[in-house]
Amino acid sequence: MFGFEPTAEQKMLVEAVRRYAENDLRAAAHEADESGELPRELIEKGWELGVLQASVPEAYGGFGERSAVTGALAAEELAWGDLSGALAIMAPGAYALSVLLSGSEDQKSKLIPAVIEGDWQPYTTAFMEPDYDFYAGEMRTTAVASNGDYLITGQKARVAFGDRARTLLTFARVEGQIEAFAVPTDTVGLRVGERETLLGIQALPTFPVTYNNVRVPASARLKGMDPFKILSSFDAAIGALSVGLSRAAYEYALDYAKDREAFGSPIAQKQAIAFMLAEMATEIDGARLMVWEAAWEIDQGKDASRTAFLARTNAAETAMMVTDRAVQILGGHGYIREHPVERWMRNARGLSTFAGLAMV
Amino acid sequence: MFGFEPTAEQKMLVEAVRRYAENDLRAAAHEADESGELPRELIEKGWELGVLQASVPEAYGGFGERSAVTGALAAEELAWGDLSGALAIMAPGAYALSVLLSGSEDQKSKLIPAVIEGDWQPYTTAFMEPDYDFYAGEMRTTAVASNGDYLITGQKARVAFGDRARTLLTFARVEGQIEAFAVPTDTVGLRVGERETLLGIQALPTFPVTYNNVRVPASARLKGMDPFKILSSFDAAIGALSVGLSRAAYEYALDYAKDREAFGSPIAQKQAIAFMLAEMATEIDGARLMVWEAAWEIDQGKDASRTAFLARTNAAETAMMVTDRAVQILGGHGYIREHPVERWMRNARGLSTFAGLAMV
Amino acid sequence: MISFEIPSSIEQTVSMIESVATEMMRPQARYYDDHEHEIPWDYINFMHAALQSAGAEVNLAPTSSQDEHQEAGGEATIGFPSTGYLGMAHYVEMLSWGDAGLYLCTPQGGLGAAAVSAAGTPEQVAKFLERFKGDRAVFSAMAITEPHAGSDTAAIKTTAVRDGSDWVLNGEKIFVTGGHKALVDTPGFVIVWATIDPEAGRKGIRSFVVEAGTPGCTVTKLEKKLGIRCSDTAAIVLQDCRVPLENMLGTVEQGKKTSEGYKGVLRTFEATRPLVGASALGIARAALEFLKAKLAEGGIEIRYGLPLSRMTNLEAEVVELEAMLRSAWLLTLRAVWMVDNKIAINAESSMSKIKAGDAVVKITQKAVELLGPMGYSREHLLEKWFRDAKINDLYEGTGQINRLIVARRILGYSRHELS
Amino acid sequence: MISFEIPSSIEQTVSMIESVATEMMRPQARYYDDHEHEIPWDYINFMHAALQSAGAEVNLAPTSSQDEHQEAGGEATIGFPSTGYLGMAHYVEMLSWGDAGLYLCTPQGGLGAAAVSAAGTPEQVAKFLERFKGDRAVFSAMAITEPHAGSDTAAIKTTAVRDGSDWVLNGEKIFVTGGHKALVDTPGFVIVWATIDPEAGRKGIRSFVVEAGTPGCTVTKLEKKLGIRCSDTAAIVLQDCRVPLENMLGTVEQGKKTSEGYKGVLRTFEATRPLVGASALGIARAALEFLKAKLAEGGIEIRYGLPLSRMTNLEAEVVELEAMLRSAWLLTLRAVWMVDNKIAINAESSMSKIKAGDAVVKITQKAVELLGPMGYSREHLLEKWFRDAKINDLYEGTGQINRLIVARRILGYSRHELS
Repeated sequence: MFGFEPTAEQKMLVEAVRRYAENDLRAAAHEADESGELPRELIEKGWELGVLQASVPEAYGGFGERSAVTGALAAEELAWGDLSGALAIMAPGAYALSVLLSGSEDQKSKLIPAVIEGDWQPYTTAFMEPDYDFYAGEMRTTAVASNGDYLITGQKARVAFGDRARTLLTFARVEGQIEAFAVPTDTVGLRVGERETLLGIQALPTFPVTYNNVRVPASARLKGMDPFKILSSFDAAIGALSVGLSRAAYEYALDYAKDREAFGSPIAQKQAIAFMLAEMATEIDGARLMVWEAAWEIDQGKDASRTAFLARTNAAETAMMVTDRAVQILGGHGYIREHPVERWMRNARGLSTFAGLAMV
Repeated sequence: MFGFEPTAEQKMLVEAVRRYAENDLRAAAHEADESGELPRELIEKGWELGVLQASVPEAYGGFGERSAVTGALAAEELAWGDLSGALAIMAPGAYALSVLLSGSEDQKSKLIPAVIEGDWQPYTTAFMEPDYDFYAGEMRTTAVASNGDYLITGQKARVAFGDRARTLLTFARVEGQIEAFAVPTDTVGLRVGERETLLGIQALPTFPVTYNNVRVPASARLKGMDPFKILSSFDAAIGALSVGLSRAAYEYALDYAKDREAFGSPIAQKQAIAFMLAEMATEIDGARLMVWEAAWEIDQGKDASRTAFLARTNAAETAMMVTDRAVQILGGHGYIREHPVERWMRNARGLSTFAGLAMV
Repeated sequence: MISFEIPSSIEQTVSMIESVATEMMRPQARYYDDHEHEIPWDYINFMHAALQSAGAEVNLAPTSSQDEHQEAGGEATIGFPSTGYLGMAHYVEMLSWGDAGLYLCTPQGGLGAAAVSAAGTPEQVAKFLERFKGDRAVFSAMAITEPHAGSDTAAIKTTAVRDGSDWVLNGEKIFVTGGHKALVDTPGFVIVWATIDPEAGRKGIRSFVVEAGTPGCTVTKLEKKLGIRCSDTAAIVLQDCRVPLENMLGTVEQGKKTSEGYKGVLRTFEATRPLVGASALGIARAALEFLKAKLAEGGIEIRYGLPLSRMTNLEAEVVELEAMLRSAWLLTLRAVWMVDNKIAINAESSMSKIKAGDAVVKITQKAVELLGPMGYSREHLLEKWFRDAKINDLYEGTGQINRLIVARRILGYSRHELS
Repeated sequence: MISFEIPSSIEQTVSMIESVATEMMRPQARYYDDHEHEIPWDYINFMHAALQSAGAEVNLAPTSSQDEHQEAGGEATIGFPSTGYLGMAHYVEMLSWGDAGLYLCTPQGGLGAAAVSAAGTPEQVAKFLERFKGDRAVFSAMAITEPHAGSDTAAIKTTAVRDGSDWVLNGEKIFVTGGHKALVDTPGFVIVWATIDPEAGRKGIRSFVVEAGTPGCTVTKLEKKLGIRCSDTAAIVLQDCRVPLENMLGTVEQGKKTSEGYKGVLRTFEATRPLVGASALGIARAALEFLKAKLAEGGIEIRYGLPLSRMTNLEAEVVELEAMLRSAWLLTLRAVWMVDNKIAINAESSMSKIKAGDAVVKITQKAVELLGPMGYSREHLLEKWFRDAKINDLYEGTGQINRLIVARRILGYSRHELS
């Protein structure tokens, strides 16, 4: 039976995340973006909300079951606070959930607890590549079997915390299929480059990583990888983050428009502004429902790849439309970095290229 | 030096065409669309404006030189009156100007005077094909050399007056190139099908034509065809017609919006309506300038193919946007066939598929 | 709980309706488009019989029994499971996928019955809705718009003056969907909006049941339309048209100068707008499926998951249209779910209508364009769907009116603050 | 006559400017983006020298000599052919193609000088514009916006009170483009809009020349911006700031309560808006060329002429963007052509600004998107153009304000009828 309301438990979690997003993430976002630095304590505090921990069974150190719907609800709130912060907090989840979905019993027992027990640690994934036409299905990074090991060669981009991570879950093509390998960063042939500079998410340190015949044992390869499952979860996560970012910009613009007077009345009383806001609200709600549906399909064990792809595409486009309009509604003030809307617009433009940085 | 104003002579012609478009074409359009019939006298009267005759040198029976700019100016006015009527009046031009541009001296002397001396006659072209992905560069209709003759095989669509034309200027692929052949309709193997029924331009009788090894002598093949020149002129014509159709819908909606009251004032005083109109006006002006530029390049003997393609694409899209909004501005009244806007919207959607029906 | 599972009772009914849509509606669609104002009795009688035999199981318009049933706790009686507005949205979508013009000719009340159900007293419900349960199909309609009023209900000029035990109605109504069927072709009724106090603006507006055969009520014109030609759109003239006092919907108190009567009627829009959206989305889905089928015939399959820079234009377009359709459909389902669950509607109904109207217009227009000469031809139904589609952005509130409503709700503005 | 031929004098100058853009501007663009508020003296001094030596041949701002030259009949004097606003549009476009931030640091007056030229008396023109002809670069600026006023000039709170032979100015201005360069870095001036009669609304507005070094005029803040970081955007406080009576632009009569002074100032917008549009389109062209170049490196060429159903998505997108750019550019050229030919502007200037603002935002946003991870990286200037672009839909009238202006003009409405 259709239902469009989170459970009581989900509502409690959302409430907690929302408080953190408002009081901590949102409060720190401007300074973090300008300085290029997310305070460690900020990330720690977000980590302690336990969103990821609640998605991992006790057997691997967590205290719950994975629910993509719950993950999407939390991701929306985090991104409402700040996208860089959200991605930082969620980075270990992309690592751990990939292992949870694809690893052997042995790999799960070995890899997951290290991530989720204790403090936030820079566990992260290497998924994206720098090319303009990057497509997961035809990744250029390859892994080739060699004497029982694998040799990985290629170039990755947008690797969060690449400078301090000890293990990168590296996605590569092997025998025509996408697979993931847990690669220690001190392996010979792996080189983490200079920190990337990007249009947005400037508080999140991301790095290019070069793999030059990086040799890993066969045990590093996640068994039972279903790339569609992984990609769907990446897509649903980006979708949820897009919705949160959009909602932030929409709410800010709405408040501004009610507050700001011009020609004798609040600008929100002009149809041109009011209709923009009405469309923004409509698109955001539609985008959220699509993300929820994709997450629900994932939780049901269905093949959610088409649904999640459409949800992500639509949500990312919504985010660009909404943030651009938020800047527009603020007028000249939207162009000033004192207001967050210009940052949100920069962050929004990259959403489709952040695949692999988060998972629900 | 840039200039954006027609010459005095052009203005006079435009004035004459505008009067005809308003008093005759516009007045007859609704009835013609409902009955599927354009009165012969209506076409005759438009023909007597002499737009085409003034584009043909005296040597071939006309009294001027071809100017695509002038042609575009006239086409805009005609389409402002009625698109079906405009296409009917311009049909012989697509035939005659193609010959003028591509024929040998002999062909010109033989073919053109028959078209332009005297009354309007159903000379017409067979260019379009019925497939969803029709592309002139890869037409499916072919002509193959055979004992000094050509055998034409294929299927054409949107052949105006196909039932009564005596000669069809038929475009076909021959040796990898597009060429045109003057094909008498009584040639064996040529079959004109049942009149087409279409979403729009319902007053213009168009027909599918099937060619089954239709044998024509080599002399029927136009010498010196430069397909880019022909296609550019087709594109510029559709562009100009699109602008005229757009302007009609824009003006009608503007008048309606100023006249129609709701909630105590004319609906044009609402930003939602007023801004729509402002955008419509802006897009129409931009589209017209692009059409003029393409026509000017044609007149300058430049390769106008890219410019004309962009002009046509943009103008056709503008026409769809503008006519859809005109219906929207009229609200429920826009949906009623008493007002012309629904007809204009139907006509607009087909513009990109009317290539070959008119030329400037 | 968040869930996207279609109740199996709805799924089964949808699948039955799909047969009707495929076998009865699609084959007749072109005929009734070509023969404007001809009445599709075959379809009407078939559907009437089918709906009667299905009983409360399949509702296409909200009726009192429906509402009472809901009040009583929902899916109680086996054999008569109520599927609420959620079911209706699904059925309306499927019927409109078959043909939107024919769907609008489906008996079982329609908007007029919905208004009685929403704003009438139990006695009025009993009196006026009984007729829909008989052997023969009966229609009802809503008469709101006037020649010079458009969406502005405050400007309604039709008057209702009390004279003894009657209301005397005078005025002119246009755009009465199904008005001819309700007043001439069947013994139905039309709900007429009129003012009992021309000075009072929208607060003076009440709705009156005018039954077929009432002297002074005449259908004067049938509009010729762009699309949905199978559905009659009537103009009605009311000249000293007398109806009994009890034909004013609501209680006698509401006949006095309070604004209650008006508010009640407006509330029905919150439930009917998503249903209009559902009808739009049936057309949209038909067009999108046709587009994809024709592309598949040409060997083109959509490769979901590719980045924009690797897709063909057709793929990118189809992906965008599909996302639009899905977003609109989920917004529709959310709105009807709220109605069914008695969750207060804020902007959600109008949101669903905005998005559905946009989606169906964009999808049908794009599909015709992408299919080039083939899309433009009347050999296929696609061009008809292009024409049928546009009504959805115009009736039950234009896109602009619904944007205005959403904007007022999200901004917390009154009609005076944002107009 | 309808013609699209670029005058060769303009073409030659554009080609000179292209060298500057390629060799001087592009290489410095990233540096000044990274070092906000650093002043690009190299560029400024180079351009000042270049413009001085070019004389009237290359104008980047309208000056009185320019106007007089036009009045006298146009291209008369060989060696000093005036290329009017048409030339300016081309030069501004090319400089902005180089870098929009640096372009905004180009000396030779700018908007402040334009206002003097448009609204000043001959004496004022002589007095205030002389400084731009010296050895050193000097700047001028316009101060209109106030913290709580936005586009609403009627709400301007800065006051000008006559006191003997002075006007005394009090108020606060924000978003003064180049204000710091005009008041602090060079001996320039700022044109301050203030009211001489707070009761009179926009009719009380006049503009005043406030020269660098005037006591009571202080730059209080430099904004940190999304883009065009090389151009300073200043906040200015006027505290009992005294300027001589003759610093009010226009004649003394205009200091009285007529609306003439205001109208004159507004008229300059009709000439400056298309120039702002030209700057936008320089950025747009840069982005589109970059996109096409990167695609060409990847082996992708645009096949013009294909139907939509045969194009790749990249082709369809590029075609749409190119058409948008061309439409905007032609609208811009038409507007400046009208100004040069003294044809009354109706809506054409604002139309060009609407379209240019839309085009540059859409083109830069799409280019970044289509180039995926590469487009998003600061390794290339494209992401900077994305940031620079947006200002063009915000300053010199937002897209909304310009739509309002166009709408009023085409509908023949006053500001009271359409607001």
